[in-house]
Amino acid sequence: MQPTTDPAASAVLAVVFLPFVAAGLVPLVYRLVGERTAYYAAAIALACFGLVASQYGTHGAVSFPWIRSLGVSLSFYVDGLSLLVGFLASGVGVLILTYSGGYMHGEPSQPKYYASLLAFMGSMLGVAFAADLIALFVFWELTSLSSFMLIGHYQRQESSQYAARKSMLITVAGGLFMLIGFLLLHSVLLDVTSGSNAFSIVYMLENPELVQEELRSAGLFLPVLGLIGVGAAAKSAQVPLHIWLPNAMEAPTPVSAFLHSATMVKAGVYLLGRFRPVLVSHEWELLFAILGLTTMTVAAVLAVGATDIKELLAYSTASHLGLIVAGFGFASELGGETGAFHIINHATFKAALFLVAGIVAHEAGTRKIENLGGLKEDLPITAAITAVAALGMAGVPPFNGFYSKELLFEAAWEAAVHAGGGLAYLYPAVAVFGSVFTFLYSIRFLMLFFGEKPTGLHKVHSPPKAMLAPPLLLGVIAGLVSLGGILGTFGIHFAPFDHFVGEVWASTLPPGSDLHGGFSYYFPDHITPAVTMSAVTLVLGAASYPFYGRLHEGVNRVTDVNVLRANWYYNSAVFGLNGVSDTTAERVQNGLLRTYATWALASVAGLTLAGYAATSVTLPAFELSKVAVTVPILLVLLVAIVGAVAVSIAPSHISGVLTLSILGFMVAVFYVLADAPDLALTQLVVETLLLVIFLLVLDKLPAFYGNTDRAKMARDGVLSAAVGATVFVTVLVSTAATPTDGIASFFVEQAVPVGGGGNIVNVILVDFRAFDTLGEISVVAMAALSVLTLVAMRERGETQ
Amino acid sequence: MSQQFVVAPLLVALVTAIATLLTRRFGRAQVTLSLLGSLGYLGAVALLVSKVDPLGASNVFSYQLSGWQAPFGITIVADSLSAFMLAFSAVIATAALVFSASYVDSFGQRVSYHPLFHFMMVGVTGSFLTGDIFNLFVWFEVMLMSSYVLVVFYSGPEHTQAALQYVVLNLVGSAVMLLAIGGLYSTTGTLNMADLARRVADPAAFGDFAIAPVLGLSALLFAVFALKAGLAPFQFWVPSAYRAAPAPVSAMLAGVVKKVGIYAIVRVYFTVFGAAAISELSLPGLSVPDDGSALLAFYGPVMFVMAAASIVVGGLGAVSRDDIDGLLAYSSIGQVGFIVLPLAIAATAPTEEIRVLGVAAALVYALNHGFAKGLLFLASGAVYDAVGTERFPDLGGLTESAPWLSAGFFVGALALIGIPPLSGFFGKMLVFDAAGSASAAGVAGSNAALGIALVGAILTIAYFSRAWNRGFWGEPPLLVRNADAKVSLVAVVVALALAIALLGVGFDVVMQAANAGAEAALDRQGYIDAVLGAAEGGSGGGHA
Amino acid sequence: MSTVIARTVTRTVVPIILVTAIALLLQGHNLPGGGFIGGVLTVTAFALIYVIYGLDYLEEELLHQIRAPLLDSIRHGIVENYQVAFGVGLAVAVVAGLVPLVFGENFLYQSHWYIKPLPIYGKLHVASALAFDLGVYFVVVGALLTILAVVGTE
Amino acid sequence: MTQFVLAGVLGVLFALGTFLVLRRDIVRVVWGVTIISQSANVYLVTMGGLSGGVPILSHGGHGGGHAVSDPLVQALVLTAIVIGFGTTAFALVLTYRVYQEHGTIDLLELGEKA
Repeated sequence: MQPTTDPAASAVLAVVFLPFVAAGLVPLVYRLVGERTAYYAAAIALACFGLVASQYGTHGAVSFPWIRSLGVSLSFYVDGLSLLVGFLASGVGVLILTYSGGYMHGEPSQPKYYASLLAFMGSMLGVAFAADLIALFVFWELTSLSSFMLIGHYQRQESSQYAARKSMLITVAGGLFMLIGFLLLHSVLLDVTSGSNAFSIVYMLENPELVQEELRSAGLFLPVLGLIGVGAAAKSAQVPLHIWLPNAMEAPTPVSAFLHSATMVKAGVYLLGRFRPVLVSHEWELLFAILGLTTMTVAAVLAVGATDIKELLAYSTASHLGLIVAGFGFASELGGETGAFHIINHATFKAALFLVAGIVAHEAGTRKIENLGGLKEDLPITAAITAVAALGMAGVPPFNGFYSKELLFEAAWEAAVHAGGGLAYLYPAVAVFGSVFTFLYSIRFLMLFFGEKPTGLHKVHSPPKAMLAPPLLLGVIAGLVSLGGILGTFGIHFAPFDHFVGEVWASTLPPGSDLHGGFSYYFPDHITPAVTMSAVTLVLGAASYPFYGRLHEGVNRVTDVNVLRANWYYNSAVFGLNGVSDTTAERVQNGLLRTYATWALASVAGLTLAGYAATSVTLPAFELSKVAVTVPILLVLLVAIVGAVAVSIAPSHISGVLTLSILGFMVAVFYVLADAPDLALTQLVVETLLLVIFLLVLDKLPAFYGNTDRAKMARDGVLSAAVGATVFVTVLVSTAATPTDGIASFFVEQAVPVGGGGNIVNVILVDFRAFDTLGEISVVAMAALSVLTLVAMRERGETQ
Repeated sequence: MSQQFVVAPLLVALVTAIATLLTRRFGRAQVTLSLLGSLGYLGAVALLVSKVDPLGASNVFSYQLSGWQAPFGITIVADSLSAFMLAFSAVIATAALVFSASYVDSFGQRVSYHPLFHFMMVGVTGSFLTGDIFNLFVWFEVMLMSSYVLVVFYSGPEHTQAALQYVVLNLVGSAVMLLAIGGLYSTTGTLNMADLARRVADPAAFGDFAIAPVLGLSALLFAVFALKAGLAPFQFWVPSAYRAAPAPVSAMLAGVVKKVGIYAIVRVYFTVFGAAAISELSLPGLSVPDDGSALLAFYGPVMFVMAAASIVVGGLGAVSRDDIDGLLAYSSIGQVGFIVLPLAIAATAPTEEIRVLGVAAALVYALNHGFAKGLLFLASGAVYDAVGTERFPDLGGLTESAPWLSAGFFVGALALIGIPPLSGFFGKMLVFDAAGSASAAGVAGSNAALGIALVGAILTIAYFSRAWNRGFWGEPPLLVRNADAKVSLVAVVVALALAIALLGVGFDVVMQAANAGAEAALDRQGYIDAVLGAAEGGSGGGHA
Repeated sequence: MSTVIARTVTRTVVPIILVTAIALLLQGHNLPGGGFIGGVLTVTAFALIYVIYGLDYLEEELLHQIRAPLLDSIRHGIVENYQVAFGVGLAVAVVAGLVPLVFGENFLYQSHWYIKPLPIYGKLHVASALAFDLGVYFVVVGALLTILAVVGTE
Repeated sequence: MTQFVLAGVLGVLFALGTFLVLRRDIVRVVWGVTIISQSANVYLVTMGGLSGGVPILSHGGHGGGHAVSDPLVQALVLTAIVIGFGTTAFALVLTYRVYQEHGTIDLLELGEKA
């Protein structure tokens, strides 16, 4: 490794934030230049590309403080992997935005479109360079968000809404899993790093063994691995979370090419590449090799079943992401190499193919595979691009995809051998099986340009230059990479390219790994297991292509079975949720005060009694009490109870109110006996006034006697008894306590000399605790206001 | 001894309430006074915050009303916890009031809207500041009484019915609260919260009163606070009341008034009862720590169950609601669960760090929910004002006819979902972090907490994305196409959206404040010293 | 309802009640009573007039003033006066609490003085708390009369 | 033993109040609430001790001359009574308004309408 320089802080900061600032300015720019905003946006992307390029050759971290109190910083890390994703995001961005200038001509809501695309680009660049777990998550979620906006671009269409919501549910929820993983990682590191580096990815990359050890000793290695895996799988459309990706094709085609093939979906595999040096292990291999190979195969099979060219490409994308995940999954150095190289190859051929699909859809007016064919006559350049890209996708030698697939086969074989054979041979077997289907759908896509033109298809116009140049450039790059392999066989290497891929590869390896002298690739010149596997793939693929139609049918027959479709589960869950929601709302909030009061009172009683039980409260001895109830008091209280019982069984409203006031007056008498003359007076007048108001109101109400349901009465009786018991215990335990230094004696001592009044209660009310009284009169005033409002707003009620 | 700033927010609100009450005949003047009062309130709170939390320090100020020394007179206490709650409440209240001035019809404003609104703020402020348990009851009542009337404000069928349920449940709650206060007074001999904290921590020094009943009595009180916070199974009043109240009032109820219940839980259980000298505690299936937090160990599972139930009921209930207000109301139930969940973790936390983290997480979440839900209710009001309905079946395509309003709603929804870098993300992150830290420390139930939080978060995505699709995307019906959103209303919504974004980007300040608040909530001795120590030093004794 | 006897009794009783109410208000600091009780009792007197004579009589004959009601749904303008009463009452209570701030004391601080010598009375004990209590009195009178009037009118 | 009687009385009052709160008739629900809050007041007063004297002192200024009942709880209860009065009055008028708006005071019917 050559000595490297530190990255320039200002350049890194600019590359991440320039797109956001530019996005904010889009409405203004759009007002000025209209649809040419596309080229403004492309220029921004180009500037970002230049900034990223300026950091080529640097390595290291720059950091800006952000939330010090949480130890979160806005730090960025530049290495091969981050530069790769940075180049992809900005470079593909330039092409896509240019292409949009042609594609989006006359489309609605363009400012929102370009602002979202730029914001997305900024987020993606942020993901690429972030070196702080939280900062990474911030940008991660922002990519999901901009994806939501862009998928829902045609917002009036229900299919767009469905797709946008689906992608949001899956990717944002997946992100939350990842966040939990990050936070667990953080809480483990908090002890080791004394806090300062607990969110730092750089620290983890520098101390991978320590991190793994700490995680394992906390028993959190597997949870963290799994949680981060869920986040990556959701974003990179791994089975069974892949289902949002085909629907995401509701977005305008440039968006599909940019977000849903070249960049955003790479965030997941980027994450794996980023954490690979830290977490790679036996469990890692098991998890991600299986996940990746499964996705690769399942998605390739589904692509064969596709009827729409964008759908085909979407499944293909998921499949290739699976390939990359599987590559990163294999613990050997080869695994990292596979992933690193295939990210590049996939980005070139898949972005090119999406743009081709856009051209086809735009110019031919349909995306149905069965309605397309023989396009090469009208679109010769496009056909040439497709040939290079599709053959690369198929893994046909000597096109670029072939070389990275060779690496996968090698890694799979090696892993199988390393694991001692047996079931592990499923790795190479499944890899070959999946590749056969990859070959099939790739060729099918290519065949759109060959053969007979279907009758329904009219003359297809050539696309505008702005739409043709970007895929052409991508095709040329793919071609150059392919050429590099052939030349490599003769010992001629594109040194800077190889060096760069080597840097990316190195980023995915733990420190001290063997790079076998750096990255280089060439056309195989002798038979190896991998070459054999490639040959088998090609032969099987070519042999079964004639039966493509039947395979297509077969796949669709299988996916018609609900329980085999991940989508079916998603739809059932989401629509089922509405039903559950209705039930919840109706059952829980049933509108009956009785239900509400029952729950609330039962909870009060239960909670309180549980509290007493938990502390094993003992009821006081029979004779011990600070409360002495005299006989007159007892009599008064008994009359009060009689009154209360009479209220409860009162046959009419009037009799109830009258007995209620018996209770009230008994309480007043009780206050007299309890030496509380002020209370007695107050209670007396209040009771009188309440009686008047009661009578006035009752005068207007109908006589209503709720018919009595015995079962309900019994239930209410039980609850009432429980509440009564709670109060009973409360009274008993609180009469037993005998605190000293109670604050009451102070008032008795101070009332006359300092308070200046003999009526201690009144002195408390207007002096010691006048603040309470202030609140009290506020309530009284509001009670009056409330009555006014209730009556005055009556007629106005309808206006709102 | 001029620490009048402690009582200033309350006085400003009170004077404004009375001034708007007396100027009902003069519509313009009343509204002007009301808005000025609200600005004054904001200023008073800012002053208080600047004194309590100057850069790099946090102070506790106590103020003796009527000049009587603690624990005899009523104390009000301003510490970082109160300051935190007051600060965000003041902002939301101001926004809601400015919104009201052009939302509520002028007749309604004249009848009683402004005095009631300010009395509600008096109640809220009093509750946040008071250091006396009975005084807390009084301010609760002031707050409740005004909220009763504001819920029933439009006085139609649904309003009266919603208010009836709200009133009856809370009247029972008030009686239960009195019962609890009576019991606590009888048991401990005091009403002052600092004195209470001192006594329950060391009953031997105060006549060796029986400490055991304190747990049960505090449980009575807890139910009342849970009722105010709308925590399951006390959430029943929430949906209909939030639907019935005028939009800015719903914004206040969800954004501020609910938080009073949360504040009371934090203050009373962590500050006052946290160190109750309960030694013998038997909890079936749970271990009880012997570090003097046995009482909290009881509330850990209690809060967890309530929070989990709230998250599930609120989240599930919100998904298929047919109107924005209904969705927001159910969402509030779920979100309160998210606020209490970290409190449950804090109650059972094995270390002081996790305890602080848990309380701070609850505070941050409370702040975020206040802003986001306040914004959303105001946005719902603005939609209603512009379109004449807030029912999804009659809506659609709002982004086309009301782009700014829609953007505001979007930001609020994203904040509740927890999309960074909005303030809501940090709330959610801290909840996860608290549960994750507890999980790493091996606390029982913390994995369940993580799971519940995750389920709740996914439900939040589910209901907001559905609402967005139904209300804001799609084919706009005629009503929506003709919609004309009032600039004054949309401006408030957008301003709150900006605030949410700013709070997220500049989260460091919020986090420091929340940490200070959490530490203040757990610094029992500091609280006791500030109230009782200060009183001995000076204020009340030499009276008259 | 309004028989001659009732009217006669009312004429006699109402002044007595009012005097008692005011006595209760003033002596509240030392003997049972105070703003609240005084207020409620005052309301009782008004309620009596209202029950026996009706609200119109109270409005037109006794107070000689007819105010146009602010709210068209509230029939009697006198309710306006009640509302002013409780608003003013609150203001009085708060101002009584605020005055000590001028003297550097805390909100709601109360003091009391002996004013002497006074003819006949000797010395008079005046507590500032009376001002606060007066506020309470007005709030209670205003608020309760409002409630009664509104409910009664319905 | 007297405290058991007291506890029993208060328990029964609360139970009866609870029972009424669960009824279908709004008026009865309001009665229930009234009973519950009055019982809470009675409880508070008894917690102040029942065997003191009237907490009114002669104006000579001797403080601890005779034992008095806890004046604090009396002040608290006075506040509580007044607040309770305000809220009950509101609840009653609300009941009336509910009847006006819905034409019924049957909570079951009300709930089914919603």
